Amino acid sequence: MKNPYLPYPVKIEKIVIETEDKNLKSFELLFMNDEDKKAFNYTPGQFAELSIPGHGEIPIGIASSPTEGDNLLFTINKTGVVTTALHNMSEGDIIGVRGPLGNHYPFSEMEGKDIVIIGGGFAFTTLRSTIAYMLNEKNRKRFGNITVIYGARTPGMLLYKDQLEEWSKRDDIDMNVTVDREASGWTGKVGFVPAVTEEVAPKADNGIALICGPPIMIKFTLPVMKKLGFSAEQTITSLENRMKCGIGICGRCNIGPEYVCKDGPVFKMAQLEDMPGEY
Amino acid sequence: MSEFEPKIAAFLCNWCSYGAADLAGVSRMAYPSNLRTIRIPCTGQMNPKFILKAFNRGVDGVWVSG
Amino acid sequence: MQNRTDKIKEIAKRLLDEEKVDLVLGHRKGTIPLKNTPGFAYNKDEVEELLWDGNCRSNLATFLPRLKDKRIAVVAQGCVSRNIVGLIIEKQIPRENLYIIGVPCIGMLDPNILREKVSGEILETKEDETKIILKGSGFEISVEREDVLRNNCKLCLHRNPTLFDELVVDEVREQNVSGRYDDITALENKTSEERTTYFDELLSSCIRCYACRDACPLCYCPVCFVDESNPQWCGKSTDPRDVLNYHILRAFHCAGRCTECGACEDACPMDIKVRMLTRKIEKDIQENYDGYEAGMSLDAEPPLATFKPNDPQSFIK
Amino acid sequence: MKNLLEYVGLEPGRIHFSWISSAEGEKFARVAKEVYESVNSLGPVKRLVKERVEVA
Amino acid sequence: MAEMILEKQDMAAFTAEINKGYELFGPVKNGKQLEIARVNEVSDMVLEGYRNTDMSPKNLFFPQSEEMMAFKKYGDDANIYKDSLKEIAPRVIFGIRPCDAKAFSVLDQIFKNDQFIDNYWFSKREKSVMIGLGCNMPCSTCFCTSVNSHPFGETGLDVLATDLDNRYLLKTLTKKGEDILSGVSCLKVANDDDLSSAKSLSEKAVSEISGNLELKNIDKKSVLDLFNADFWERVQEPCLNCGTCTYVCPTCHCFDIQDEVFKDEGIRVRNWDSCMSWLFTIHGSGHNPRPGKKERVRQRFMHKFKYIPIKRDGEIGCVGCGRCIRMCPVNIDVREVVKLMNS
Repeated sequence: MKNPYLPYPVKIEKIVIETEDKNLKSFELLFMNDEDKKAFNYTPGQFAELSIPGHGEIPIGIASSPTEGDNLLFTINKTGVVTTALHNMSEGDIIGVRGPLGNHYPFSEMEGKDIVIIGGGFAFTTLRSTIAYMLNEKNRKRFGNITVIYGARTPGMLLYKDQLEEWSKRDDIDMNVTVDREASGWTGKVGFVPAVTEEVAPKADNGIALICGPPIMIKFTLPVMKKLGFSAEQTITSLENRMKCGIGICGRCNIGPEYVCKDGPVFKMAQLEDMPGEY
Repeated sequence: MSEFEPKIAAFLCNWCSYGAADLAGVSRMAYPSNLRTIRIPCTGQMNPKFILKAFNRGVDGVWVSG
Repeated sequence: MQNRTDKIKEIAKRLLDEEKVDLVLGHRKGTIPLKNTPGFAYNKDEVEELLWDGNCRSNLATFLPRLKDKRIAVVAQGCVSRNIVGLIIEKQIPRENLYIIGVPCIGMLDPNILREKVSGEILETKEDETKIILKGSGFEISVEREDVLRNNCKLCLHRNPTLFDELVVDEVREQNVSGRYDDITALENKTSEERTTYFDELLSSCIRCYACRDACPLCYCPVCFVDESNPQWCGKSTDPRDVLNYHILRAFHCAGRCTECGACEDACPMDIKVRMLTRKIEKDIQENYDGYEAGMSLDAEPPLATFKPNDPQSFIK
Repeated sequence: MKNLLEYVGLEPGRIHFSWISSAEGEKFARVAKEVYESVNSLGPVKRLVKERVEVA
Repeated sequence: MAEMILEKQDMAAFTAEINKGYELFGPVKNGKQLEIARVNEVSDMVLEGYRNTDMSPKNLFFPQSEEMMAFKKYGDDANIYKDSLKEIAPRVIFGIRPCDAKAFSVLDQIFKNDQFIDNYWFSKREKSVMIGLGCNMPCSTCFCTSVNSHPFGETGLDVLATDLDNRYLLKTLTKKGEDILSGVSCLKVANDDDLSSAKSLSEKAVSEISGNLELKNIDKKSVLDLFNADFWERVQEPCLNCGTCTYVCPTCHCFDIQDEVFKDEGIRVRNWDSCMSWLFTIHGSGHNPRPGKKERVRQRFMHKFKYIPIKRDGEIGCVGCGRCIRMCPVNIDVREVVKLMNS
């Protein structure tokens, strides 16, 4: 029987420094074994545990979309022991990946709906995956209008700049990239995510909103969503908590009876209302 | 088996013994090469946990010098 | 015992009535024999539950740093009062918010010794100044208090509080203890290998629950070194070296501060005699620093926190 | 620290403390040699060293 | 199902017969502590006057520290994790208490879910035959009957033994249990007297269990009602936040995964962890969802009495063994907390 704790070996194919403070790097990972590649069937919103031998494991949202090819993309903020070790690695090094873990965004429920995607800072990773997935030619017609609101502190702190550029040229998606303050050379929107959301978000009638960002952004965006008419059933977010096993056993990440790692990380606001606020 | 060569972790104060080690070096004085020198800002910074960690990691001796 | 209990209640009620304190911290009867629980009394009803007997083994000083912003009356015997002195010197608690109800103590019972006296489960106990009565299904025996005291209480030199605002009874006579460190000296005189074996065995049952640390009033660091992860000083597994590391460093952190309250050993679910480490250090401190004992007065300078030109330095080349 | 480590079974002579001023290069070399000889004479360390975690 | 009699004098012969191909585990002394461990001499087993082991026997299947996998730092397969799961020899575990056996069946449900199975737990579980020993004299801290368990409970056991003074009544409960007893020559078929005295022992034991807890209201109340209740503030006051209760508990199963490196190799180890620890939930960012004692104490009781029942069809995450009551340094009594939760 397969051991759910055992990571697949992967090679770091490419490392991209995403932001000007150099604390965010994207890692493109290549599976070393074909059977692992086949076994790793994921949907946007899920995460994986990355193993840095000798340092430990970290749960990270998958930033690539299965529609983009076989390689996996992870964008990692340098915060603790494991992420620092990972940041010190180079292309060609071997690490482990375990997953896919957790649930994903409810695409079947989202079909035929207008989708609003609201992201802030480096929590944009699984949203990037979601956008890439929905924009894929096979999937695009399943969904209504797509509106994206993505904010960062400064232009230099935006992730996936080339990708954003590319998307903003398309006419089947409404891209709203914003930064907190005026900056030289920035011609896009200026302002905080909640304010921009109020300005550009479509009607709630047939909408579903995916919100992912720092707690402070979520805190101020939720009232805006309510004002716009999005119910708790229509608002979806992704949580994070400290995790170890990632498979609903080790008991670390639970919020009330729910395990963030297995029953989450994607939750509807309606679910969260019945759960203790331990996140 | 090769002859035993001890590993010694030497915690040296930046201002005192580290300077002395430097001086010993430039004066071409011979001293054992088994030291693994760790420069610390001051021996006031020395913490017992450094010593334990050093032993855990397999050093044969520890030398703390101010 | 009863007179101490009554007096504690009386003082507690008065202090709460006069609104001098927000809370009286004492001991309360536990749900099982031979076990008391810290009692947090905010009102008269809760004061009624406070008591003093031979099972007040937890060290109440442990709770004080976390209750810094409250005005507290705390029940303290000799060792606990010395810990309070230590915490005041180390600026963990403000003296002005504390009202110390001093209890001259005649020692706490060792539940392990008591359990060995009988064959079944002890269901009820009664005690007075000299005798303890143990009852269970099919037995009832009486033992001398002196025989069943905890080791640290047998060796105690300071049964009377060193700092207090009020005493509940007259001071008791201090014990005459000889050979306080005989067991430590005996161990010191053994070979390195024998000591290695001794400590390996002593710590082999440690489950790393850290109850010894958490029960100890000296361990108030916001992040304990065993919990630090960046860098990680101490492995988390039950590897004997990591366990030893933890115990060595914890003992070392208590150097010159330990008052021999015995809370660590009382808290240990595996009955490990962790004081074999801390007492060695206290012995060295007493030998090297003119018989210094922690927490005897608010003005004493802790030897390891002050530098004097005549500090012992024979170990330095 | 030295006392305690020796108490738990580390051989004396594995831990050394010294005071050397930055002007005392010669003393440094001498003490370094003493430390080396003391540790060398004791042979490889057995106590405390963690080769591999002993776990189930 | 069969009911058989084993004379105590035949114990050595019995264990010798079932020993073939099995390792025998039972209650033995390790220093002062009584634990379920490998039995070298049958006479070492402490079966008379035995109430329960000091620590829960969960470490038989879930050691406090367990190597999960290993990797090398250099070479062709450098940095690739290899499973270190060890096959254990089949075991017979004799004399385990029904509450602890029940705890194993609770943990069986935890260590697997609809997607994943924990091999480290199940590989050892599957190789073990459990011969339980009913409790003739429950402790004053026992409350198994309040939490779906029983002094002569059968859940999680392959064979239940009842101590009838000079003989054991062995009742097979599973195929595994039947297999191990079939063909053992020193067993006799039990007669009606044996069965009725076993029954009266069981009734007597139940009557001796003093604490009877009600849990109905806990079931009725919502998670948030319980979570936001006022009493947690008082429950947490004396708590030291040590991990004793979680480590002695037979159903506490939270663990931590760590990598440890030595020279040119490394291993991944899992260690017991405790929700009482401040570190347990802290995020990399420094944010801690359970920053205080209150949150952590509440988590432990809520997990056992509310969260597990919700997720596992009403199964309670406590078997009433009373270890945490006996071992808690400050006497936080789970029975008192349950009463508050149920009020």
